[in-house]
Amino acid sequence: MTGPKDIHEYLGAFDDIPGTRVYTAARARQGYHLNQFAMSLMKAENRARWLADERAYLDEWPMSQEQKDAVLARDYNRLLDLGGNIYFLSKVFSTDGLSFVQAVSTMTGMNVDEYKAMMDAGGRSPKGVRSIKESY
Amino acid sequence: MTGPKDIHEYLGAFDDIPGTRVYTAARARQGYHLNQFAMSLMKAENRARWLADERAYLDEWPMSQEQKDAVLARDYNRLLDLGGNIYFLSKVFSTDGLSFVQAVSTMTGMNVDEYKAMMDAGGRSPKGVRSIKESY
Amino acid sequence: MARITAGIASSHVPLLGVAADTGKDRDAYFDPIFAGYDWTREWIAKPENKPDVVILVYNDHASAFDMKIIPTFAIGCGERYKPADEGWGPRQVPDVEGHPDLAWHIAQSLVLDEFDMTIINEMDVDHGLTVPLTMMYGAPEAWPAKVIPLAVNVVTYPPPSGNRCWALGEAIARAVQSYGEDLKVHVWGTGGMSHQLQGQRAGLINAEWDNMFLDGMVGDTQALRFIPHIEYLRETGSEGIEMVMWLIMRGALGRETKALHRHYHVPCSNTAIGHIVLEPVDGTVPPSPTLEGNNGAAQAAI
Amino acid sequence: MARITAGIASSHVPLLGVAADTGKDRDAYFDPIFAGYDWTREWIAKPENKPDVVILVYNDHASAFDMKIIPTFAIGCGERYKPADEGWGPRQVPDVEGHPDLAWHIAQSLVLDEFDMTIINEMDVDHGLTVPLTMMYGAPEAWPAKVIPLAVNVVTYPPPSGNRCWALGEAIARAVQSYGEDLKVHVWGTGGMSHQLQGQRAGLINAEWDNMFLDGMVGDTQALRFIPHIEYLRETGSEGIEMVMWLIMRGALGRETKALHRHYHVPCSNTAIGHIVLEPVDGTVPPSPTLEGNNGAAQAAI
Ligand SMILES: [Fe+3]
Ligand SMILES: [Fe+3]
Repeated sequence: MTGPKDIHEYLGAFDDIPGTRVYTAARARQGYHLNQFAMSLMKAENRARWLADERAYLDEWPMSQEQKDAVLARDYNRLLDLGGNIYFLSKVFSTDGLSFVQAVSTMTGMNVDEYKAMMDAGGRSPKGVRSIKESY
Repeated sequence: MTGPKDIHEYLGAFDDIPGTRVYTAARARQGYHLNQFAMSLMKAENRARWLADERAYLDEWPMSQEQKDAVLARDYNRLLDLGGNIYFLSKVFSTDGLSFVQAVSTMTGMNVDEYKAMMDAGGRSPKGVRSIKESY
Repeated sequence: MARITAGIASSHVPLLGVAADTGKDRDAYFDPIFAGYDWTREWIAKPENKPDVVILVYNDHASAFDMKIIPTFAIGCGERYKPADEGWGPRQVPDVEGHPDLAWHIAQSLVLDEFDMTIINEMDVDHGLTVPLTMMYGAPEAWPAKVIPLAVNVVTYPPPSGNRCWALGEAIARAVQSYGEDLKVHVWGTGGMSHQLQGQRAGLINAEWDNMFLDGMVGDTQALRFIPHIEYLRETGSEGIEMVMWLIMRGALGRETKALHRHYHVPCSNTAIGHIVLEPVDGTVPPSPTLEGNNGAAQAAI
Repeated sequence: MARITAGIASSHVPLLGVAADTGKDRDAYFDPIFAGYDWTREWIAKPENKPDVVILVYNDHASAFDMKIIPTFAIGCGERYKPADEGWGPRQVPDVEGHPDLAWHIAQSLVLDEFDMTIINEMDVDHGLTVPLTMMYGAPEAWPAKVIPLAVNVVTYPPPSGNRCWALGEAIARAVQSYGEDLKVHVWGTGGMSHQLQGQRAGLINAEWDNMFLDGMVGDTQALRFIPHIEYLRETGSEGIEMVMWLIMRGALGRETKALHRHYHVPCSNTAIGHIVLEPVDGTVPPSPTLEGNNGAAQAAI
């Protein structure tokens, strides 16, 4: 076994992890304005404007239509696919009054009670979800 | 001859250069607000306010009285002693419409024509101004 | 002479701040977590253990830094830092007082030592920095130690390698040792342990791996410094990568450590809580290979 | 595969921008300066020499960065950059177009290679970056190459060591070589040569030392990488330290270089103008000792 020789090999391995999007440059570029929009919700005055008219607020940002729709739908898996990063997106769900557990559970296909029960029982086991190719 | 073993030795050597203030942390800390004030003059609206009432503009900054007086007097050597950095201070003399040669010459004890003549003749020789202690 | 007297690692889950700030820290859910810090709170209150300054290694979670600027290693040299508004108003905790003199000394030393530091003079600090203070100190009027924030990028890939983090710790130790004033300095590494906050695999916890990592913090092994990023990702979830920040702390403690206290609990929100208090047994770190001018080749060339 | 085909060094005195922008570049004062760039303008216009991308190493002069944040090495990964207003309105020159794809590739590679980069996505660029473009290209409608800005702190002490700068150049060369698209890449090092803009010693010029430095850029010697900061300060004035940025360019050209063109003139404003065009003779750079996971110890530990 040899390690990655350059950034291509290094990054290539990330696609082999099930149900996980690593926030690489490619994602950071795709999601640039999406994440900057989310970041803007750290300011109380922006949160007020956003809550008053979400669509109008989104239209101030050079985001794709897909990104805007996914934000309005709070479809976090889709937002990850479109370049969102969870720490940036957290400003959106915090503004909604959701906790990390509530928001994160929406990405897993479980409801929040099932998700909480899994966490209380020790969390999701890494068994079988470490690698797609080698399924271990 | 051995090199500096740590930051103290490294910095200590800087005091041995005649007529020169190296912009170290100590100076950066002392001159923090002085330099930030100067930086603010990069914006056209700030330049206008500054030109309208220099003293009032300075009083918006948490600078020492000495620093403010030296700015008003355009005493650049004094400003260097008080933690100013020349690239920040350049915003002040640019706003005055002075070139680097005009402003820099004021620190040398020469008038601008003498200074220009020195530069045209090849500049100031390093001979004898490399080191205070070893005067070479 | 300033001395590194201890290293502390701790998770920094934002929910712990919420629990402490709303008086829920001893309810059925949170008590098993906070109880694991009781030992540390008592220990750190004793005059002989109390640090004058904490070098607090953490990561900013899209609070002080947005996508416009992403420093790999940023050291806070400012006078003070306010708690950040992370979307629900700033935490009602004391401002964090800096130690600009030591911070600048370390920053300057690290650059001479060929670490490409970003110097920060003004920023707000988020839960990554304030939650560990709460865990160690509770809710005092003012934080009992001055703090030098050391923010590490672990959000945008690639973060620094484990080896680079460990080496940064070693360089921090050299810098602290060359500071004249007699100060007790702690280095805290925060974040982790296993957690994944995103995607279908969210909620991943790997208690076995986490405990292997806790084991690796103790003694004279340096195995942890060579773990590649992909292993953190596969084994500990996408946010488990925060543990590289613990290696800065570990590197700063030198050749050999002893564990004074250890605590592990699952879950807190989506995360495995890990906490360890370490003491240097042998604080030796390698000499700088790189200090400006401090080598034969440099001198021969002059 | 992308290739580094040439390295260019040049002073970046703001007055050169003023002269070019106001049509004074061929008057008695400026002609001897600009005439030294005629060779380069002709050479770089030829299709075989024209770079697709320029990695432009420069320093910000209190324009994009104030004292709040001071990155040692910042790499611009953005789409485009506007000329900064440095106190007399922005220069009326074209916007600078970036190459985000190559820039991010280099940034990511450098972090893996244990350089602690700061990534910048939005900033304005000052005379340090736009004056060299003017010197090489004149006044076109749009700059003929894409530009990756690489901003180095040489204002607040300590700047990076000469050795660190050279090593960064070597790592840039490795990164460029691992980029898939067939691109011709230049690395430009800017700033210098001897000048001092402050204090009673202002106006210092050391033509002998500057020419020693120009000599050292050529061939296979690495003597320049070991010059300590104090020597730049004593010999070349307080702002001569900008020359460490030339070492990034030199390091990126590999084991051995050949000079195609060389120009030196005193004065321009307070400064000695130096300019050299280099071609790699043997572009070999050492392999990365540090690439994440790319060593036996790392693999043994997994
Ligand atoms: Fe965190
Ligand atoms: Fe410059």
